Amino acid sequence: METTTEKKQKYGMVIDLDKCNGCGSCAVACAIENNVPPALEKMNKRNGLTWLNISTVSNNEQFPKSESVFVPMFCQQCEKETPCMTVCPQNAVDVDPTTGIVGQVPQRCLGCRYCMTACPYHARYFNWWDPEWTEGMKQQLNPDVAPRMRGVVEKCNFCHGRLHAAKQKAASQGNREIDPADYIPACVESCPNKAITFGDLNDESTLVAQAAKHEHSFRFLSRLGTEPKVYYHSKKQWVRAMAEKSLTRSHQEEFHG
Amino acid sequence: MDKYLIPRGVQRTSFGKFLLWIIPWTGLLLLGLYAIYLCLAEGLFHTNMDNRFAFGIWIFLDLTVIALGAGAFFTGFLLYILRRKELKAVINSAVVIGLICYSGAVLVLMVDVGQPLRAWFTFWHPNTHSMLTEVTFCLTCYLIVLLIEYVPIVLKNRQLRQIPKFLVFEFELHKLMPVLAGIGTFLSFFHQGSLGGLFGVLRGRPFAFREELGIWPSTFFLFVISAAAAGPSFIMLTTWLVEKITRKQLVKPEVYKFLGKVSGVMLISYVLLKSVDTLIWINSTSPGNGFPAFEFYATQSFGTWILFTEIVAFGLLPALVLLSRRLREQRKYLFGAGFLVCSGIMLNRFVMTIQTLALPTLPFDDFLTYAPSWEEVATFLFVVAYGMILYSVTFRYATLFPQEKELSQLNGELSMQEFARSGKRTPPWQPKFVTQLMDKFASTKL
Amino acid sequence: MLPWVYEFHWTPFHIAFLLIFFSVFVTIVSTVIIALRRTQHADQQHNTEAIQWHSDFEDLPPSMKVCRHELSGDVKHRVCDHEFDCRSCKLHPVLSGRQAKTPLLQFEVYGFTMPPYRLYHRGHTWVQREDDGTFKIGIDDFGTRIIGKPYSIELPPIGSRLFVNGKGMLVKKPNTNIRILSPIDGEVIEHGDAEKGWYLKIKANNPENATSHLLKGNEVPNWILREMERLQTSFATSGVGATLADGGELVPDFHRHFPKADWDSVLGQMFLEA
Amino acid sequence: MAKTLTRRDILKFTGGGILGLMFSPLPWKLLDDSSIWTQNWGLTPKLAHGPIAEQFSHCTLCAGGCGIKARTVSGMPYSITGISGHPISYGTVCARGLAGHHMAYHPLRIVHPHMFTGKGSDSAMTAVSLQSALDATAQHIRETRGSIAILDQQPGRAISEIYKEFLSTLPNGIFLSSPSNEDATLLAIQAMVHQQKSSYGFDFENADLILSFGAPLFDYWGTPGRMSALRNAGTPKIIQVDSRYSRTAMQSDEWIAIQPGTEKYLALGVAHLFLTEKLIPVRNLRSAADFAAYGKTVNEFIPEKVSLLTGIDSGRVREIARTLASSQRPIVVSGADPGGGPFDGETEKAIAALNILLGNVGTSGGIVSRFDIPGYKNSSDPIRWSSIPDHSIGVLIVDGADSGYALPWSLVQRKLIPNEGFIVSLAPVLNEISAHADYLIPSPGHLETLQDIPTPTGFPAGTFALSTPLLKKQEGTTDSVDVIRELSVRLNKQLEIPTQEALLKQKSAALFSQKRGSLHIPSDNSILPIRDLSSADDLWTKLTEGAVWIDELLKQTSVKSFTIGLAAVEVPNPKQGTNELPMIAYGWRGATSTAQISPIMSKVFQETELRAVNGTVSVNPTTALQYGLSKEEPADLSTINGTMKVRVKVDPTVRPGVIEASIAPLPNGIETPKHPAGNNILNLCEVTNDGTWRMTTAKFLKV
Repeated sequence: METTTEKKQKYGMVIDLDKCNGCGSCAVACAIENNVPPALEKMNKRNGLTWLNISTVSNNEQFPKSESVFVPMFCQQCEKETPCMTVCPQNAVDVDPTTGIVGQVPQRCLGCRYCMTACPYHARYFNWWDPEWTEGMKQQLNPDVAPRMRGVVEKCNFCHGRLHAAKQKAASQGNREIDPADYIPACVESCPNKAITFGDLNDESTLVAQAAKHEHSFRFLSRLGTEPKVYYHSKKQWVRAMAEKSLTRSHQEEFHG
Repeated sequence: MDKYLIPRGVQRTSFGKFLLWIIPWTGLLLLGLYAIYLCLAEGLFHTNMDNRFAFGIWIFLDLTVIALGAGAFFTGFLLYILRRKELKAVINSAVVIGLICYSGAVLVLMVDVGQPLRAWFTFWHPNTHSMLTEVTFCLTCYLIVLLIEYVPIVLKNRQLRQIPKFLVFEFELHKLMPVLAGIGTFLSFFHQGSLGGLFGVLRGRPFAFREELGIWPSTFFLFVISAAAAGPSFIMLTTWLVEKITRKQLVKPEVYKFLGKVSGVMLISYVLLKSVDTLIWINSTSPGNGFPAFEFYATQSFGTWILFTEIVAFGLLPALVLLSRRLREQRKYLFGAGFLVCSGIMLNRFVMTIQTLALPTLPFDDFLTYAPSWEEVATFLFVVAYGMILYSVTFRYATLFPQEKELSQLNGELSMQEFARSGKRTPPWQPKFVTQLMDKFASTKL
Repeated sequence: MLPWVYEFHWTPFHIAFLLIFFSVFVTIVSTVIIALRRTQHADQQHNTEAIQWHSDFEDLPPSMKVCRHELSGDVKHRVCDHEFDCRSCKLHPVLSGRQAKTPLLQFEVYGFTMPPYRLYHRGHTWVQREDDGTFKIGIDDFGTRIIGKPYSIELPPIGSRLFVNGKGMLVKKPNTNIRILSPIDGEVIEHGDAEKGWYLKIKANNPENATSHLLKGNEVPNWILREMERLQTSFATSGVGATLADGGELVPDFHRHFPKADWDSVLGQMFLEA
Repeated sequence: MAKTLTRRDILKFTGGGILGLMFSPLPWKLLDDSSIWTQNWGLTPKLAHGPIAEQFSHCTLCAGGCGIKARTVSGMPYSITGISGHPISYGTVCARGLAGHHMAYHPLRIVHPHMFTGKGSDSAMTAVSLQSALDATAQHIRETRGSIAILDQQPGRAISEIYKEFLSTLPNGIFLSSPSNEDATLLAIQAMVHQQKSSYGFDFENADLILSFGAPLFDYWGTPGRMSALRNAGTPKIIQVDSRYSRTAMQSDEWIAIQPGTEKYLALGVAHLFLTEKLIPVRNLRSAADFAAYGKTVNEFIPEKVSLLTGIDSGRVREIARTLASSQRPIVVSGADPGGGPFDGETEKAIAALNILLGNVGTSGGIVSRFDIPGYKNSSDPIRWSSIPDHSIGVLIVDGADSGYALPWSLVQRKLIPNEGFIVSLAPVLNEISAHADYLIPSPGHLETLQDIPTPTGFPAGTFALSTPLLKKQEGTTDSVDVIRELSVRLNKQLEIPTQEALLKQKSAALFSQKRGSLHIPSDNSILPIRDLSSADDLWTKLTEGAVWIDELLKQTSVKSFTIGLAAVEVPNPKQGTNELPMIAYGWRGATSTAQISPIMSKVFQETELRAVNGTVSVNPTTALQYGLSKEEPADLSTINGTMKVRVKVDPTVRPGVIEASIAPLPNGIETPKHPAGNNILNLCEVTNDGTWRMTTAKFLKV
């Protein structure tokens, strides 16, 4: 029996886009941590299975003024009127009141994909295929995270497995609160450039809370009023402008290695 | 050979011909069955849907057929609740079409979801805030209602009615029909609405999101009314189609006109509300979410023309036609308008599903395109084939159009009177004894 | 939904929602159950036949439901709404009262033998009151002719009860069976047979009011006339039009004369069977 | 009395039956079970149970030498992360390293010797015994009169010395390594300075400006963790001269877009300004033996001319020169993209020379000399492929390690004796080399055997660590050192070749005897001076537990005398035909090499488009327009080496009129793994005589 913390946390992230060089460590670490299977041959950016998807966004200037940034996009953990939660017909999506984390219950998911159409961030992924690993790799799956079956929806849950472990550790030491150092999502941990700050937004003392308030921090589609808990940060003016823009007709899904 | 299953007093084509008609549909049915097998056994990667286009042709067509199937509840409502007797002529047909549309839609949904075996979880721990929960509940209940309404039609089959109990049950059930009609209306109102709400509540999809009236977004009501408008038109069209195929008169002209009128009335009110809704959306809702509405139409494929077509060409135009008595009288206008109405409903459901998903939400999103895979198409064709077969069989062995018998005899009598008027003797086809009678008939004054 | 389901909290919403939908469900189920119970009940009350006739009558086109008083010319136009059972009809006595004297019925009507001392039922049966107060019933001339030969008749066993417009006899033809409606209520006390002719002797439930619903007097010719029209129409509609080029007299057996006709459908219509 | 069964009875019966069934528990039980079945779906794997533990080791997937911490469940690693406070990798691991534990179970993993018949795509492989494989190899070595070469993908390891030793016993044994680009500057400087030939490193930590000529500093260059740390610290300032908007260009403080292949002109131009505008102290130059010649060489490169050649505004060129001169401790780094291959000798000299002019060689905050671990010969002794005569190699043994750098097969091929070249691969997986090999003698894979981690290129101080196996060595695999021993026995050479462990034990003992430097202990992130260790065995145990030895920075003495040795540089006038475009190859260290990557890397190549898969070329929208290319449909790209179907990406950050070709592994579907048949865009690249393939003229053919 895990002890649930009295104090209400509100876990969030701030991603410094200026620091991201698109190395992909976060995506790989995420997949390994959460037992997300490797791609099959026909998979691509649109039907693939990565909780943490990364797009390249260009400023549409002429060479050599042309620049671009990498925008990691994953569940933004909407706080208010969480679009995916309200639409799920059988409560397979729940928002943990003590942590503010939007969770997915794959064992209850019917696979109707209504939540996917509801999510403006396209941060939910459907298991179009049965997951596949080589026999050896099956032995190397993370024992803390149950692999999902075909036909259900999954998404980022701020590495729930790690939170669970941290809670157990705290409980075993007789603490009510978990030690923040014990709960760091895989992507945050793996980022070589320390581009991602993670922590409790409710706690003013945390780096993340301060970074979120920074004038150069912003959120995507904040005007929808869903209060996402993932912030982005860039001192580049054009990047912030891009985020403010409602729709761009730029067909720049391009990138450079 | 199946002569004794066919109702007395109506003409049906030979069994051989009937088979010829059924076989191709059966072929289609089997193809669809194979596609369904692939999707269920191997997974939904057989479709061309993906994480960005999570709903595809299936949901779009489900919404469409359910809207078209609305004829069942609306006719029932008019006949049993508002006591519009003239609709007795088509109620059976309406029920069968409703049954086909709904059962088909549910079947496709079962293929569409990733884990059909968990479908019943919705009844176990429902999320009452979800429009889909409402839809699931209503669809299930209403499907049962339709099945019950279908039973009498079957029980009145010439052979089954020989079993007294069946006929009695039919009779008792018939007496209770208003209850079922009432329930049906209630359920339909909710699920047609909720299907609209399905997209209206999508805060994350500013193209579809609408203001709330009470606890429902405006699309809830728009869907109900549009369905009520499309239903009668669809019945009108199908009946007409059956008449054309079987080369028989099945219902009296008044029925058509009445259906047309009903459709017209509902449609005009829909067009008005839809226009108001659209204006509110363009001027307040969409900009409120930071999306200038016309940016949605800036993409090459879906320009503002789609909005115009939906509201004017497929809305206002047919509405006016159906409302004018003079035009209603002429079949080509009546059915033309009916066709436009159904196309309108189809377009509306298309815009709601496919266009909503095709449009980008994030600033760096692309406009997406999607084309269904053959498995998706075949699965839907399965429903079409199944509908065709069920309808044909029911039409052949049960009485879908009570007026048919009377009308065919009416034609007989007409020919008789014509003969009486033309003072001719023995028309080539007339038995002698009748001519004798005719003389006497002419002479004796009672 | 249920308390033991992981993380479920009741809200007024749930209660309202579930209340509505489960009551809907209950209504649907109970409707069906009621219907079934009533069926059971009707079965025990032995009025299944009445209901069967009711539904048959429902399906008859209006042209076949003409009121007897239209036949007699008492009213211009009227469609029967009492399933051909005038005994329960409010209007019947009134109109009969208005009737002048019934002109004597001649023995032969348009070539059919219709003895005036018999009463006729719409289902082409006749009823004859015997001296001992019982009633004899049989198929009328028109009926016999359209039934034609060969045929056999299955009569209800002695002692069995008949109901007006219920099943009287069953005519068996090579390729169709026709049920003949019983003209009166009562108990079967005697059988006819092939030699004596196919008749039944009935002990009526209440002899006084046993026959008031049957056709008589000048209703008969008009009825026969219309029946001819109907026959005529049913020929026309059962696709034997052009082939019937014959002459001669009123034939004893239509059936042999117009073999191509869809007799199943013709007989069905003539004997008021859907 | 016997009652006959009527249709009615049957209907009744079935109806009642169904109704009855509904009230029995059966259907509901079935419903429940079916849903439970969907919840433990048979096709999802069962998770391992057992004690969770942490183990430390080092990554061998490239020469970066990152420390790794593995979480294990009953001994089996299931996740890899960095070691915080690690002196080399600063707690980070690259995407590829994170998935390192998968490599042993890669779909293309081979654990038994195989023989290949037929070449390229239609090659068939048959399992053979280790003996027969070794015999066949020895046989060929004899037949080709010992004209054997060993291609060491990670030179500088203990095994490298064994290779050299073995080769030295053969008449014409050649030691090869895949051309790394990181050490280019250091090699050039080593060649220039007159004094002791110790190896050099970059003292970035104390520098205040780095001028990088295309060095992918922030894309897994040298020791990735260290570079990230620098990036996060924000100092030194970084100016990236790059022909493409590389990850480094993106992250640097200033990106100077330069016409590909003209780097040397900029270097010379800057030098020219140094001299003419007296931007640097004269004594720096006096010390150059060939000062006059050098002066003459740079003389002609006035900013305007440079601007013309490089496409950089002349003002900007001046700016660069001044910034360099005015900063306290600048470093100029060359070394091109891992996919693009090395610069030509002239360019490397021209760039390296700037350091000498700036007088930062042998000064802290500049290019510093470091202590070489005993028993490790100067790790980076230059092997220029150009120095090896063509068609001279009879037998080529390719080491199983992974350089992380591209190596065009055509470059290898031209060195082989035509039609006789006999190739043995020691790779643990089917990789691109094995597509050309005659025999595959798989060595234990990553984290399956004990390996040494020598000091990484460019690191300012000496380091030493071990990669201790986290997975058990698979049956049928053979350590490379054992292969060499077996061969030497078969060729009756008198060589004492120890086992891998014994070999490394020697090294650690030698290191212990030095009594210098200190250990970083990963378990508690502490520093332990070697002096405090009791014995060599003590050191060994610590090292096998994942500790890393690091030397302190040496006291530097500024280098005074050197020879630049840069003769006159002539500027070839561009000979570009119609529709011909310069194509530059690019990749990223690790994935660019011939080795395999974990299937999970699909998250980088396939499911996100972070990195372009092989066969992808990027062009500027204007170029795309000009040649009627669109990102939807593929195009045919043709060079002198042939034609290939490529997918086009339209990218505004690409220089107009230039083609960027991605060198990366082909996406390797886990359900149908493809043996890479060398179908690689790298093979389109044109290899010059001095063993580089930075520039290829290519043209699009209409599809």
